[in-house]
Amino acid sequence: MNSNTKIRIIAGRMLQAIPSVFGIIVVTFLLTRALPGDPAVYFAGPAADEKSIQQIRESLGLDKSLPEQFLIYLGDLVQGDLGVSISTGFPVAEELWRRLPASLELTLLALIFSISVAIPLGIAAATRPNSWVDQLCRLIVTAGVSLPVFFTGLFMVYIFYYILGVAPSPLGRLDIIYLSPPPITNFYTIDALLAGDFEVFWAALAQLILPAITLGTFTLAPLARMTRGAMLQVLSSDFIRTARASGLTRSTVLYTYAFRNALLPILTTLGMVFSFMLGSNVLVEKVFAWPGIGSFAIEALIVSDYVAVQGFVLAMAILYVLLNLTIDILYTLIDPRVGLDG
Amino acid sequence: MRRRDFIKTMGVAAGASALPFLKFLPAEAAGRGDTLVVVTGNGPNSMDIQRKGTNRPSYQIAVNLYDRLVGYGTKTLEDGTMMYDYQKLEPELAESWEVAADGMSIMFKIRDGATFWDGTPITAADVKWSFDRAVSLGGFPTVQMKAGSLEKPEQFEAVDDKTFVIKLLRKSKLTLPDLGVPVPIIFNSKVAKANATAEDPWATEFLHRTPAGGGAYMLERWDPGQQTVYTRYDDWKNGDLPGVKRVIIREIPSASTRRALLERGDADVSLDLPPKDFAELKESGKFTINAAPIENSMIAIGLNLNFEPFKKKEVRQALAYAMPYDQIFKQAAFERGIPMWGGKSFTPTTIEWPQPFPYDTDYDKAKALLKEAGYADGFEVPLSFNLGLAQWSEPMCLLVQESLAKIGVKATIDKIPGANWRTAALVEKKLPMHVKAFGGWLNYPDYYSFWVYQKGRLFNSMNYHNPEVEKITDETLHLEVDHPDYEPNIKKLLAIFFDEVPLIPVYQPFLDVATQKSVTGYEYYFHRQLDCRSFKKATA
Amino acid sequence: MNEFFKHLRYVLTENPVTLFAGTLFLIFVIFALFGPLIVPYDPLASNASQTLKPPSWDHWFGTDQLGRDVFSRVLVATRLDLAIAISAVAISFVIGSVLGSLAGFFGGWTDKLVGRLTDTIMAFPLFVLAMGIVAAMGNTVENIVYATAIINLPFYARVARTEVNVRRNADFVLAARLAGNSSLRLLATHIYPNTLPPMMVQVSLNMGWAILNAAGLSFIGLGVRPPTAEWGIMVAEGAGYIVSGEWWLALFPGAALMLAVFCFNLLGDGLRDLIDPRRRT
Amino acid sequence: MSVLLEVESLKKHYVLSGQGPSDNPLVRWVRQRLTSAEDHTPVLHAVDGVSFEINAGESLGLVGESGCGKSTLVGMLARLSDKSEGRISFAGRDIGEVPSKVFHAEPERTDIQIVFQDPHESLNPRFTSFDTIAEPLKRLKGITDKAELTKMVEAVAEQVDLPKMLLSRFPHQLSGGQKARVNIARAVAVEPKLLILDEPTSALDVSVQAVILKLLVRLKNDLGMSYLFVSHDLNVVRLLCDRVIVMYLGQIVESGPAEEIFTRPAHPYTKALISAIPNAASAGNERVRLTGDPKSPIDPDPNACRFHGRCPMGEDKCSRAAPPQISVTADHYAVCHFAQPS
Amino acid sequence: MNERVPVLAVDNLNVEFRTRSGVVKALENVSFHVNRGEMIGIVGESGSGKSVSALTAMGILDEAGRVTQGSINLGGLDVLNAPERDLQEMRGREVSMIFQSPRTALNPIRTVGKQIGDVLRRHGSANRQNVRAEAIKALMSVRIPDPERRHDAYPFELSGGMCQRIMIAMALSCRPELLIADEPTTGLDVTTQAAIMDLIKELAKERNMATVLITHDLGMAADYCDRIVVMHAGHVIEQAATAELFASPRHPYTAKLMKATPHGEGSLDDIESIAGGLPDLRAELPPCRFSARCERYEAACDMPALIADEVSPGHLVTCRRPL
Repeated sequence: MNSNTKIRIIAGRMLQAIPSVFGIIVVTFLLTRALPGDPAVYFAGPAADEKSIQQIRESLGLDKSLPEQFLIYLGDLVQGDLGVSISTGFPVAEELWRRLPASLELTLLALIFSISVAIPLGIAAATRPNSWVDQLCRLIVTAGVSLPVFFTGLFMVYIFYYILGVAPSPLGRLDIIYLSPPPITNFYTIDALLAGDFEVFWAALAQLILPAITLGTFTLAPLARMTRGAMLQVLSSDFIRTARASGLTRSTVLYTYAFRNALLPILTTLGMVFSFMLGSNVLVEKVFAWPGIGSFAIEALIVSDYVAVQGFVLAMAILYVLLNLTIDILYTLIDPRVGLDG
Repeated sequence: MRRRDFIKTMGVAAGASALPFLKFLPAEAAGRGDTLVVVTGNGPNSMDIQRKGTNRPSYQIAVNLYDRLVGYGTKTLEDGTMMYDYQKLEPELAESWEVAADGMSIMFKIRDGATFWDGTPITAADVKWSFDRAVSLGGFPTVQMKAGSLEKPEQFEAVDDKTFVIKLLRKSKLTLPDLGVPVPIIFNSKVAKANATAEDPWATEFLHRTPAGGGAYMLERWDPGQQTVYTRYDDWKNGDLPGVKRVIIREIPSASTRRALLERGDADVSLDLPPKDFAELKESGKFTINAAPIENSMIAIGLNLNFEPFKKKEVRQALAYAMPYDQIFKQAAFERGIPMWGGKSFTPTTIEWPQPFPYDTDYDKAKALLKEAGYADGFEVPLSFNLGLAQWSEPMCLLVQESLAKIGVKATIDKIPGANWRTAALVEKKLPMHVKAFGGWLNYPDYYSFWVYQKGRLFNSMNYHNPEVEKITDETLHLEVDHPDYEPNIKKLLAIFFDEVPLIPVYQPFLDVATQKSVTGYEYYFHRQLDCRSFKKATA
Repeated sequence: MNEFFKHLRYVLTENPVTLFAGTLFLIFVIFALFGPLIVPYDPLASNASQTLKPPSWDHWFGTDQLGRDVFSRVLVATRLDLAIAISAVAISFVIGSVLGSLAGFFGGWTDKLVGRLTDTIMAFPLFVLAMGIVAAMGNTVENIVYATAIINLPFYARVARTEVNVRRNADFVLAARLAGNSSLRLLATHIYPNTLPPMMVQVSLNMGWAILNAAGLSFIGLGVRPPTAEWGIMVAEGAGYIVSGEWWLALFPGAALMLAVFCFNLLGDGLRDLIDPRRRT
Repeated sequence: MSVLLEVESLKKHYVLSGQGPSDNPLVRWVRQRLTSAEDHTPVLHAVDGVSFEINAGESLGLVGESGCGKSTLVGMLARLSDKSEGRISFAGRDIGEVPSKVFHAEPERTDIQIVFQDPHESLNPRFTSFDTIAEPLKRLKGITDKAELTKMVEAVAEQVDLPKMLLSRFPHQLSGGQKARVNIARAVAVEPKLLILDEPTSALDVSVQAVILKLLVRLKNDLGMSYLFVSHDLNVVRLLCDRVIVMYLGQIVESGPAEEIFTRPAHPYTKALISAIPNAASAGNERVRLTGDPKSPIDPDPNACRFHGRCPMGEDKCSRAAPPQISVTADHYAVCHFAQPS
Repeated sequence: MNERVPVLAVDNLNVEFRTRSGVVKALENVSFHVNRGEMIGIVGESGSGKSVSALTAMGILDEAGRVTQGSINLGGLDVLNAPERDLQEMRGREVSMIFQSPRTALNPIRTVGKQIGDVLRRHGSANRQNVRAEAIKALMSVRIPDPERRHDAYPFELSGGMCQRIMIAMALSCRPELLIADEPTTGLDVTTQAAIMDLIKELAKERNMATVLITHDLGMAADYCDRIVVMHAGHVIEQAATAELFASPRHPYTAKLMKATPHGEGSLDDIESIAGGLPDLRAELPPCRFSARCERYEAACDMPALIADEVSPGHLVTCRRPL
């Protein structure tokens, strides 16, 4: 298959996302309009009267019909204008841009944690199916997915910070005494490394550990299960028998042959896991005072700040689309068959 | 500022020797003498109090980063808590002021040598621009200015650089005190104008992000939703130089984390804790709990007169007799307040406000009243509370629910998310029975009545309407306290409130602030925000 | 059928974990059915003299800030939590599997439409979507059920679509078509029943997830209304008391929540073994 | 002899949407602009102009390698899928015009039945043998009376030598031979006029093959059916069929009486097929061997022999002109440039 | 290696599988051998134990399977007792195996050239520099046109026949002494099937390699093999040179199998099926596992210690009442 075909496939996938994104915009728009609470009242402040509220309602365009409002919203979107958040007073795009790195840094670290625990567990379980190792893995990961993240988070804070004092205070991305490193990627750990400031790096990492573990524990199960299942299936397939019959070493059979093939379904799961994490992020960020977009969304939702909620969901959708695109690209890199049977 | 620079500024106290410990002992941060670490549930959403949609925590920006013409004095309560004294106005930017002989204008003398952060002197023109802005922007600042009868730009005149005159529309006891609230702050008008545009003549976009003033503190950084950091403005002339060089205000959504941070010594000041935590922290004796009863404020149950049974006074009184006051006070409020029940008589003897209403838990009386009103079998009613205040209002509602069941009234509990609360309770006024926690800034019963008992007012969530109340309130609102009509009027009002009980008060809450023992100088203000200027911190 | 039970016994004995989960599930069902009858205290009655008591003989799980017995509340909450999970899963199962089956069977625009719908739902972080739905419609038990059902819908639709699609042109389906079945009858009597086993696994796994979801909503204040006993809300309320040392308020409902989810997840695994023995040999 | 089924210029073309994942017009439009993909939509010619007939009581063999269009053809004849072009007339009625979706309500549904290749896959795992055999009786004959149904099912079971006790069993409780009988019973229960046998014995062990074949012959005589016997096992075809047609890449390349085809094949492909039959008797004989793989059925060149390239006797003209249909004897023709009338 | 020493000698092999529903006695007293340059066919219905014998000989039996008795000698190596390391060395180098459905027997996401290269490098016959050239050489040896291009192709891009050639190239790349072909043409078209079998035969002859062809098709075995081993239900019931076996089958099962296989001329009446099915290998079994299906059965057949008789030189029959 030539690269042209792959580009075509990728372009196709991107385009296919357009109707979904549009669907998301519509659903979000309607959902957010259904939120109780009148933003005009919020905007008008504590001592406003009916007249000033009406004034503000007009200035926000809230007196127009829903279809009109939707068209205006779409028009703004096309210009990259997500509107101004009612609760923070900042343009939503700016707000998201500021908070996104925090969420991503946390989510990615959680993902790394999850992957580096779940995949070896899954492989270990698959190479000895039904052994005690397998059963133990199953118990561990099932327990992990059964823990409500907010519960895990709270107790981890209680134990590791409050009782044992080994974890830093759950104060967000960086402890009070440190100032954030010069922003390049806005991932504090990476920025600190780029600046060569190891103290800040360790401090930022230390803040990340508890929330990342909390978040990652929850997604161990789907990953480990998928790894185990995929490995079992691949290990029982004909070509593994061929590889063994050709005298290839155990490690070649296990990694070059079995694992690479098992990676395909794992990769697909990874997309789902990531989406899961973005959802759970909301709760974890709340527990750990993490200044990410999840906590921003909760705040916005609670105060009916629908401009912000819309923006948030849209950002999420785009993130999701990008993620799936990345996975598609990785998939085409690993699997030469992509596109023929798709 | 980079971290290293910051370490330098820490000076000799911590010293370079502290450096190796930093990564292991973040707890030390709170131990340093010149930095105050405050943890709070909610942070500012704007640097400009006069902007539309500015939230309550943003008031602290106005308090700490900006000056007003006048400030309030300080008094000390019995338990040692310091509190502003609304009867004593003190000079802030205005060195002195004079009320004209006819009482229809006030002339302020601007302090000599007062400068903005950028070093330019503060002039009367700045004051005029700032006041013009406050009355022109509309919304909250304008309404608040109006409360002090400050309504249009023509009232303000910059006579010369150092002289500023306010012309009054009417004589009002509220005018001068209204200059001390967080709204009429003085902006650096040159900077502001330089950043104004044709569509935005008052530079709202600029001032929203960038404070431009000359207050005791300057903004070091603001990460919305995370933290606000102040540094002292060392050339501040409008009062005693603050005792703390640097203030870090961190936003921690979880109340128990805020408590933990205080207990672990990582925070100096912890705000917004549930009453139970304050009760326990006080009990432990390890921390200072500054508790001031919130002025002009009551935790109460509001009864909406649009709801059929509540149209009858007897029903309202019956409910007032069926409230489990003591239980609420102990189990929901953890006694962090002053009881507002069990008053002696339906005829008020003082004009003290708030004061206990003449009700107590008495189910027999309640049942009798219900019977009289024709509701012997009770009725069903939703009981709503603001989810944002669930920590104490949820148990309170549960107790009320249980208690009302004893007189046959079946209450169903309805949680309403924070923002919807305003709409449902205050704008649409559609909640039949709800928890009310209003407090007026200016500490007068007539001011309370104006907002809560007058028809059509935002905070009259009870839809209460009584022509007599309207009349008396309007008459009294601008009367001086020593006016001969004042006391009788207020007593008349209170008698009506007692008898009609559209609002059943339970207790007057405390504003609790927990600090480390080493921190002193906390002062309560009606705006309930920290005024960091008075803090002092003992060096470890 | 006899063979099925033999197989069931085999799966249970071979796999003690599944046996354990099954027993646990039975216990939860008993609590859900009879909980209100067997609890020692009224789960809603406050008692001013017994507030915040640590676990003791009188109060096994201690009491809460209003003096209510935590044990009774945890026990009674089983019914509500299971009811939310079961009804949410039932709704999403029925609607999702029907939509998915139609999409998988007819393909074309039906498939596209259903595909778009599921894609749109999936593109939201699901928990956030549930939050939005509950916030918009109001926090009642029914709305929590609907929200949970909606976010689970895509999983069923996708599984059903795939399962129907692989069988759509199976020989036995073609044979049934030759026997004079119309398309819809084909789907209803021949294809759909054969997709049920894999769907049941999904059901069991989703039950746990539905419980977690409802609890998460409660945690951020969008859950069921007080004073109803519900695990998530109890954890949320108890969360504020952990630091002050009243750990039992959050721990016991949290543990119950965890056990229930754990049990459903293990059952899902066991069910998978039962249905598809190849997966675990 | 009367003609039962007549097929004329039957075609089935599948329009492929390119190798991309979507046939969304928008996607296609943008893809064409983004990449240098050609604007041509490839068409797969699965069955490309096939004409033949089956007489009443005749059994016709259909031979060809996998992918030659046998299954597609069978699907169309049995009205399980729709044709692209051409005519299928059954007992004088053009049944090709009736969409396959609604064909279940036509009277001819009863008359055309199939026995599928894999006896296991073609049984619903949740149906007992009784259910499977009873279903066509219920649906097509409208028999609802339980007693009558039981009687009829048992009669059919007896006809195919299926012991009565097996009627209550599920497929996984039956042996291969038994499952084959259930399948045959289901197909013949409604006494069809045309029975299509799609490799009915290829999944069976050789030890049961003979008895099933004999059963089929007996049923044909008892019920007066016509057979279309699709198979790649030429030895079996030779045993069972009166006439044989040979397909290659969607077209018929040779057609004639079975004995003639096997003893005097005219098309080089048929020759290769016959000489490829492994046989103790033929060991050491001169063999016609093919090299390479068949061409792609996607957009075949209309002006070339499709066998060209693999054909041992291919010449230049084969790549320039489509081969003519040449009659070898009266009812035997081959489509080849080199075929000779005998 | 000595011509007379068999390349593979399986002796008295018993293999069991432990399954959920009991122990399956998959092989019992299985003995056969292959000499250098010889091609033998192992023939039997599905479930007769053909593949299990081959996999056991390679030492790659499933974990559920267990050898309870017997020995396997592969070019001097005691397969059942050798350490895994030696077995790995042996596989692909001294003995190779090809399987049915070649497309799934190749790693779908690795180019075929790399897969051949893996084997070449594993057994030291190639290094990083020359691996590509060596792999292409291997492809050329199985008459694959355009080997340069095919080297970089993935299995899904090739036809089944081509994949089987690749498999053969891979199996023969290290010039093994023995090739085991397990139903190598199942699922391929007849014409391709013939071409593949011709290729195997030709290469075997060219390299003087021993070959074991496992098939259910008696006709194919007859066509290509020098000697045929007939299996039924885990037993070797008869083995003989092809011509002799077809001329005078001695075991009733062999005879029935021949009778059941359609072959060119003749009518349907000439073929007969075999009554009954394979016995349940989990159950207690009589010494002769064919007895239940056998028309010649009598009480003596149930006497234990059924052993193979050499009825004529090289013709072994395991039956108390041979034809």
